[in-house]
Amino acid sequence: MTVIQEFEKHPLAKYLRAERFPHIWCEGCGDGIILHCFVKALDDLAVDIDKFVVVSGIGCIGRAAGYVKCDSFHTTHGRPIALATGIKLANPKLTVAVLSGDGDLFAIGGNHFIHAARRNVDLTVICSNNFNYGMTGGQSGPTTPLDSYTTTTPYGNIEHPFNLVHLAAAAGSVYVARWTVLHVRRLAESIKKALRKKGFKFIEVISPCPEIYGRRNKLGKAIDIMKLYRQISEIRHGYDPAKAEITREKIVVGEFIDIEKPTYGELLQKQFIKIQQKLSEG
Amino acid sequence: MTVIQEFEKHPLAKYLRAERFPHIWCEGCGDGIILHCFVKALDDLAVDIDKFVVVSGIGCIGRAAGYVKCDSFHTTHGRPIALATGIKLANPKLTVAVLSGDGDLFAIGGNHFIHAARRNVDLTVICSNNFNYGMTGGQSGPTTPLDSYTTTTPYGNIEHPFNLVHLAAAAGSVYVARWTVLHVRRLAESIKKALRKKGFKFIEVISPCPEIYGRRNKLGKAIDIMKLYRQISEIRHGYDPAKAEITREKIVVGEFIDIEKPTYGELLQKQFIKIQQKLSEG
Amino acid sequence: MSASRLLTPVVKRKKLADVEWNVIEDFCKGCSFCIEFCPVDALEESDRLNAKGVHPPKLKSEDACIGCGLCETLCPDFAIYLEKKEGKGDKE
Amino acid sequence: MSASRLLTPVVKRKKLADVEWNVIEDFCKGCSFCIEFCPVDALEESDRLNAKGVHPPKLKSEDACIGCGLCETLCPDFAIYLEKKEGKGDKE
Amino acid sequence: MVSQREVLTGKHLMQGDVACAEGAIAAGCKFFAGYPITPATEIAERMARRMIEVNGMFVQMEDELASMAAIIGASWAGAKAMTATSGPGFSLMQENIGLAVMTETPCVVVNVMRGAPSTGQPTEGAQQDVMQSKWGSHGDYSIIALAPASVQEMFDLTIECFNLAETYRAPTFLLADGFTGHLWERVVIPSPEEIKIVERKKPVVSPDKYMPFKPDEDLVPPMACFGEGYCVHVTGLTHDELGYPKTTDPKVQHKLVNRLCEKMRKNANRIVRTYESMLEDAEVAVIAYGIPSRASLNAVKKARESGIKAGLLRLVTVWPFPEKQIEELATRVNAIVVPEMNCGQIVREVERVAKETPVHLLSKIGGELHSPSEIFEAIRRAAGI
Amino acid sequence: MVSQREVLTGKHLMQGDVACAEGAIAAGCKFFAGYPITPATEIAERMARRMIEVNGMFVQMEDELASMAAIIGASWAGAKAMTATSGPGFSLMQENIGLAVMTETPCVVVNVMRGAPSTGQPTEGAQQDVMQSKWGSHGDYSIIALAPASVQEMFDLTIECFNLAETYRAPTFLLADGFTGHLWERVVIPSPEEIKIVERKKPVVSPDKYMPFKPDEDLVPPMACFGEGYCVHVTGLTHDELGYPKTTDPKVQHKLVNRLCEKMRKNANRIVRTYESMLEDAEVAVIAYGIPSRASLNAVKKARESGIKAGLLRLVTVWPFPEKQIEELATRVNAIVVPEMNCGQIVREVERVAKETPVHLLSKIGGELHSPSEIFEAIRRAAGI
Amino acid sequence: MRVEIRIGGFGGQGIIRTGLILATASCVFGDKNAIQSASYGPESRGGRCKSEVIISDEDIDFPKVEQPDILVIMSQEAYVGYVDDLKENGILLVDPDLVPNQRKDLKAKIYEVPAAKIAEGLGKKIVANVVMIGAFAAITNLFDVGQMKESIKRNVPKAFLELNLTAFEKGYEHGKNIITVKAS
Amino acid sequence: MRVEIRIGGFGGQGIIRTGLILATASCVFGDKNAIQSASYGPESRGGRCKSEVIISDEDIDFPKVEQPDILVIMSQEAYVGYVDDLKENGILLVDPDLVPNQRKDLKAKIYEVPAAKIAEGLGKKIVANVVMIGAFAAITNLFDVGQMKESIKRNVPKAFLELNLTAFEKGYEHGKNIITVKAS
Ligand SMILES: Cc1ncc(C[n+]2csc(CCOP(=O)(O)OP(=O)(O)O)c2C)c(N)n1
Ligand SMILES: Cc1ncc(C[n+]2csc(CCOP(=O)(O)OP(=O)(O)O)c2C)c(N)n1
Ligand code: SF4
Ligand code: SF4
Ligand code: SF4
Ligand code: SF4
Ligand code: SF4
Ligand code: SF4
Ligand SMILES: [Mg+2]
Ligand SMILES: [Mg+2]
Repeated sequence: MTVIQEFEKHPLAKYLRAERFPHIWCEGCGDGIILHCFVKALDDLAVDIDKFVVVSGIGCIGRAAGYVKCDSFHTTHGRPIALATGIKLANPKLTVAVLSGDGDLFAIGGNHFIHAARRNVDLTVICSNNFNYGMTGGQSGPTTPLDSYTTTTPYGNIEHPFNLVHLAAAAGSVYVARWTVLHVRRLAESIKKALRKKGFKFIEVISPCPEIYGRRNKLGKAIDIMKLYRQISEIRHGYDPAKAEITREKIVVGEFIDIEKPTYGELLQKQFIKIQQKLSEG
Repeated sequence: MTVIQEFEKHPLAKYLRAERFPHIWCEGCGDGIILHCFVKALDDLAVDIDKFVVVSGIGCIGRAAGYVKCDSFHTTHGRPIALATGIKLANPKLTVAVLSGDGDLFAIGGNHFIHAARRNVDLTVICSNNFNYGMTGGQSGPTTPLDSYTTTTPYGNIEHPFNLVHLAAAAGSVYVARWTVLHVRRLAESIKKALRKKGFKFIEVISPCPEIYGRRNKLGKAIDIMKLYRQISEIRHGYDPAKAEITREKIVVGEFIDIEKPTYGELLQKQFIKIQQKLSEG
Repeated sequence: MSASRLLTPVVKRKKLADVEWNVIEDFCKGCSFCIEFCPVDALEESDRLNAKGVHPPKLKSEDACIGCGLCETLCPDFAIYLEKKEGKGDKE
Repeated sequence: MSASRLLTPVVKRKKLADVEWNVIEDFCKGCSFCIEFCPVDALEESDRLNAKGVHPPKLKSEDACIGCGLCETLCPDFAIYLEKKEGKGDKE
Repeated sequence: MVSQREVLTGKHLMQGDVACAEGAIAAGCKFFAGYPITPATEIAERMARRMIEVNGMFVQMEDELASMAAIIGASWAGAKAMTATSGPGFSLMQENIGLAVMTETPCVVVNVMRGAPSTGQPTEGAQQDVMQSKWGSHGDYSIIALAPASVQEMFDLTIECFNLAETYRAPTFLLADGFTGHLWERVVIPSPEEIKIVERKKPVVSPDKYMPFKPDEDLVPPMACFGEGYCVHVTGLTHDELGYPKTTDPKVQHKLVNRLCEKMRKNANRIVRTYESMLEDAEVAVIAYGIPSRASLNAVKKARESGIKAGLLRLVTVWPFPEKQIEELATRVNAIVVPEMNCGQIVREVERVAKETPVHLLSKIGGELHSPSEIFEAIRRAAGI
Repeated sequence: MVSQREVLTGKHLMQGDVACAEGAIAAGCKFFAGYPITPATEIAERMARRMIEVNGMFVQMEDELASMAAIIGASWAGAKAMTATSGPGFSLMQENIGLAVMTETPCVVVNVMRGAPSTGQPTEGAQQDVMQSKWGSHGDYSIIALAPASVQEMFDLTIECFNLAETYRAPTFLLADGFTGHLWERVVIPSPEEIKIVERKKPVVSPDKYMPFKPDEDLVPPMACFGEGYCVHVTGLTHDELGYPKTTDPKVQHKLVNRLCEKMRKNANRIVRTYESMLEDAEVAVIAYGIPSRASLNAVKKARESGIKAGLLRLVTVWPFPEKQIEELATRVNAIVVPEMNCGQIVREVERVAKETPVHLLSKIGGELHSPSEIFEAIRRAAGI
Repeated sequence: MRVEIRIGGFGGQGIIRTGLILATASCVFGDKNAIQSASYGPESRGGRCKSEVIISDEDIDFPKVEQPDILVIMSQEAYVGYVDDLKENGILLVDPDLVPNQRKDLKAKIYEVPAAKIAEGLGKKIVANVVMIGAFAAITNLFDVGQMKESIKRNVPKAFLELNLTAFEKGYEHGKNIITVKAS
Repeated sequence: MRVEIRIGGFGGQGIIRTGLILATASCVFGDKNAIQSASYGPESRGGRCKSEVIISDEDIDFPKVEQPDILVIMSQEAYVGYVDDLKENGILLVDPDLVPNQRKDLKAKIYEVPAAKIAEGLGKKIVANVVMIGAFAAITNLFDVGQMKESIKRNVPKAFLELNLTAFEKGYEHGKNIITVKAS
């Protein structure tokens, strides 16, 4: 039995392009867990995989699109949300999820994020936040904590990071949550909830990049980072996202926003019916 | 006496490129008032105009950079803040203000806005929010209210607008205020305060575009829009920006955020001193 | 909500500064903000049709303006300015 | 804060499901998440060195695993999976 | 009923931009994403009004990067998709144009060219982005570009753009100019049955056998769209025929990129369209595209009247460049005149293939059109008279 | 003290990207804005470490659009400024490259080219963005581009890029490739006094007489920077010599844009640098630039050994294109071979000016370098042997 | 036969619509070819504004007006800007109230149409352009009046159709009067 | 004289640093020219990794290794991938513990250096590459030992300098032993 044949016995392998495994991610990289929770959510929901699309950008986590066994698009860096918007609006029958990194979604892609959230396009966006650009070898990014070391902050970072959940809420997301990759069950549940809900949903996942960010900031091995998560995470559902901090001492996780607001698609549908009526009358 | 000579007797004419007046803005356009309050603030503060730079993007208000008599840059559409960041960081002795429109700063330029706010670069950003793209003839934009009519929302707008002050706060601005152009004195004071403060400061100015947005949405003439502002504005200093609404019935104005946070320049300076010390030691 | 809540309150009719009120007629585009929002209602449309085809404002009477400066700042077209009257004391 | 607060609490040592625990040894990169976070401490490093040069986990004893599934989901490399044991009733 | 709304059969006085929008709708366009910009805005504005009427989708995006990304997404979701812009926006689209090329995504990009570089002259027409449309994105690639010379052609060629995009799975450009975009002129719209529409080639094998980037004989792979059960992976990375990234194998890159270029070269004779007037015995040839073609025709007639054997080769297709036609023409004429509303772009391509035959550029920028007499003068000079 | 830190005089084994960063610092670069991208990231990383040491400014921006905008701003604030990227980022910079051209902003953009189009082959070197560097932004314009062939030249030519950018007030490109960028090789850095540095030309008139866009004889206007009391207005719109927008007057556009293009043409003989080897009596000429120059030299030597009269023209300057040199060369040789790590870009320019002389492209993509023997074979074939 | 027409005024007078009405009449309701192009700066609404119409029996190869055969002028600024371009002995229609200063030496057939005043008489200054169109129709005889009315119908909002048709009639009348006067 | 060297292994073994140490020794501390280039995929850290060094007395015009004169192999995968490229009768240095399966038919001078084991003996697996460098120096005689040590100094972190120098010595010794054995 080849290792791939062995893998095909994994209950989630049917959602994955088995022939492309093992994946490229490093030992203890959180991206594998995110992918795992994601396909687990698909499995639990028994989604119609033929009508499901995964879009991602460029970055380590960006490779996820190439692992999920459904229609998928690995876009240019920063553009997954804009492209996903096109997919969703052109064919509303498709369920579209975006999996990408903190750099892809919030550095180069920040504008598309806030605008899709504002429009309340029906997308589920999952961000692997590893506090740096893993793929290009560990530069700082918009979530890198102050004073952290990266290859472009060799003396410590002087840029204040975004609070992604606050930004997402301010831009208009109807569902905003944060987990660490240690919270596998809650994360999977959160993804399920997001996939079932209509509108622009955002889940931030704090994810270790032991190989690069962890090493440079002396966080120990992957397992040490996971233990740190265990130690400093605090679940606070419904917390004001403005106050949901990520510091060396505390990571506030939970569901922060869960509201109802008409989606772009719904408002359009209403308008469409009105116009079609008018046209058929006149 | 030519009209330009006459204009030169205007106490603020010395801050303006008189030969380029009268300006291009329509009758009753709020942009003239914003420019007026802006140069009034410069005058009140007696700024060193040789060390003062105005940057703007493309749009009606974008022309402001060409009217102020100081070093000024009329950038490509959407890029004033990125360009201003370069100016300010390359020569910290300059005071840099950005004047631009809702489309320029928040549609195409949205990413630069949130990132400069995050970095807390020392810039004063003033947005003329006229709820549409005036320069190109009145298309919808990221602040266009739901159901409004524009040339690209002929059946009414279905996109939720941004709450700019909320977004600015979430991205990290240290000073966030909103005024209408009717609040000339408060606006001028607000601009003065922002110019004196360090860090990324943001002032949203609700401004009539009677010629295009006003006409298409049957808001009456410019004066009617001004009267509406008088009627529905509510000053609420310190209000939670998340709740500072703009509706047909109410415009919440005031200073919402005024906090202290080390700027990019300050943190850099600290780091610089540390490194220089190390270098001169070893 | 009244204008006085929005704008710096002025003591009605009390002269604030001894100034001369000027209009650059050919800059005026006729929005009438100055006329509408003058706290002492000192302005009205003049008869003159300027180059832009509108009637610029004028003082209702020489004494009407109390020099609050609001119309100057509110004018989107920089068409109004006040000049300190030289050598004259406070009128009050 | 303990793992049990973060993760779905499991009743200590109580068999949750009757499953077979499997590891795809050559997928394992040796992060040891499974070993560390197993709520009943059922796993340990095996002696075998796999293709990646690491020691994949193994069950400490055949009976150790209570089938909670946590290690399966936590494994970043899809190296672990549980299989329902066919035809067998609940062991309890 | 639907077709009536989709095709406004009849005689109209229409603005160029509007005719373009109507052409798109007639071609079956069901998705438009855009961002306003003079002088292309009217296309978006028309689409905003019309798409909903024909059960299509209009969305105004936050910028041109997003617009281009959105139409790529829409195209993979199965819709014929278009965006429209002018120079500054076209520059911003370049990265994703490369993505469309690499992922072989059929889509139409309209560039209503205005005075440039940079913000330039927003309200003046120009032809300054012709080379950019071939070379603007990084890397080697090929696209198709057509240049309309009338409002009627804003309609006709937009349809042709869609047909070519769908046939060859490539971003296809309508290189219009601000003058034509804002021009009002008569447009005659045929009935729906008379309009030739091409739909994209679909896979004929079952999903498990389908290789999304394996080409047929014509070098174009059949295209399965999202939601059709083919489980396609699409990436801008260098990929094999299955669509999977293979970024360090030179052979994979070689095969893929050469095919992307060859696709147009091999099919050039089917893609390229030119019009010839009075070229049979011509000694001086004018080679023109877009709006200067009109004054050129007039000038050529004038030249004939004054006894100069002049003729006109009008390029409807600018890219792929009609090399063969011009190479052949160059061997027959004594001189070539190329009027362009730029500082000399297509003239370089003409020079390249015309070899020894003297080529005279007649450059014009700033917003004015070439007048027939200017072109006539150039013909006269070229004829050595 | 400062100069020691700014110029690392001595012999080093250095990576190409690092040498580029050190060249920039030696040239007086005081501002770097960038965004990471393989294979150019190491330039940013070096700058992050080094700028603060030399009292310069490093900032990592949110993307490449912002990076390009920031260096334009920094340049107007008085700093020598640079950014570095690869293809995808270069595409994103195009709009603001146009702005730099239009506003005549001296600045240096390094493109460490990788396999393309689109995301392509991030870790493989290529020369696929050569035409893009001339045509990537909308409109007619001209820039300067140099192609290094060694790590030493990554250092030397970066300095030259700065000098040219400051002399001609134009964005200037270092067109490096991923192979050279990641190559480690010996670099000898001279002492500061031996490095020729050019500073931008300043106005010699008082602020009230100064016209920021009125050129001197050399077509380059003196540049007053922000904060110097000259009260300059800068716009990407078509502008007069005072810098004020004049967007509907064809004459203003004509004068401005033609000067922007002419600036490089007129000064070409001072800008263009080529190296010739064994060309005096050559019958076959190899024309190469960048890294293939090295194998070409080897191949030409081999050819000579085997009795073929071959020679090498190496283009250090790619843009402005060394037309005169090549035109002249073409009249002397029987055939030209152009090895490029793309599908054929500069070869088109060579064809254009070489007229009847046969030109043979030797294309190579995917990441491998041309081997000397491949080029030798091409020479042999071209020589008809 | 190719006729080149230029209409000049300022933004807000309906200059471009005027051009469109003429062009529609000839090429949609008539069987001539027609073209309308307009020019305006990016910077202003309310500035100088120009519409050019070419009407021709043949294909219109060159789509720009080089020397208008007919010039319609509705502002002083437009007068100054365009009057020199008029073909020798071309037709000039001008609103004398809007163009107080006219040149004496002009070689042209000049027709003064107080369109603005007539329109004000109808209660809506804004229809001055249609008054001018009426006069144009009467003076030039280039159009079939029925086609012209169809064109107006297509180009103005329904609510204002009556008003516009009246304006057209008034202008037409005025035009007829002038030629009669001139002819006599 | 031009010598082409390829070093192959997997990420994390210090393959690239090995190349850099060789190149630095020759071109910074020696007076030869040298070039180092490496190749790695975008996707993996820990995958196959290759460093190529060219050392020459003359200018190095062609900067790529076409057929290595010397091959240093530190993993089975690299062995399989590169062994065929070795010039006939070239030198192969190989860690036999990391490359359990070697071909029998190879036409090369093969030197087995158990670098990993020697390094483990020193307490740090990570210095296996420097052990290999030591052996390399002894076997090839391409470098001056003093220059080599200077190069190591420049290329390793200060804290580990001693360890690395010891590793070098151990490797050098081992190398000398092999050649003596081979020679005898
Ligand atoms: C336009 C462009 N700029 C830069 C890059 C290089 N790049 C690839 S991935 C990446 C950052 C990825 O960071 P993130 O999104 O956080 O993903 P991670 O690798 O950390 O999972 C960058 C800068 C690119 N591919 N395209
Ligand atoms: C890249 C690019 N896209 C589009 C445009 C066209 N454009 C110019 S101004 C503008 C919108 C301006 O809106 P806003 O910033 O709100 O300013 P306003 O005119 O309303 O004051 C647009 C879309 C452009 N100049 N460049
Ligand atoms: S570099 Fe970091 S984020 Fe990327 S795969 Fe490795 S551990 Fe994960
Ligand atoms: S279009 Fe609107 S925003 Fe622009 S100048 Fe006129 S009124 Fe002001
Ligand atoms: S506010 Fe200014 S523009 Fe408006 S009416 Fe008064 S003077 Fe005229
Ligand atoms: S300054 Fe103006 S607003 Fe104030 S009182 Fe005088 S006229 Fe009125
Ligand atoms: S969690 Fe997976 S990869 Fe990690 S040690 Fe366990 S089996 Fe191996
Ligand atoms: S399933 Fe895994 S985590 Fe759960 S008890 Fe068994 S071994 Fe432990
Ligand atoms: Mg990341
Ligand atoms: Mg606006």
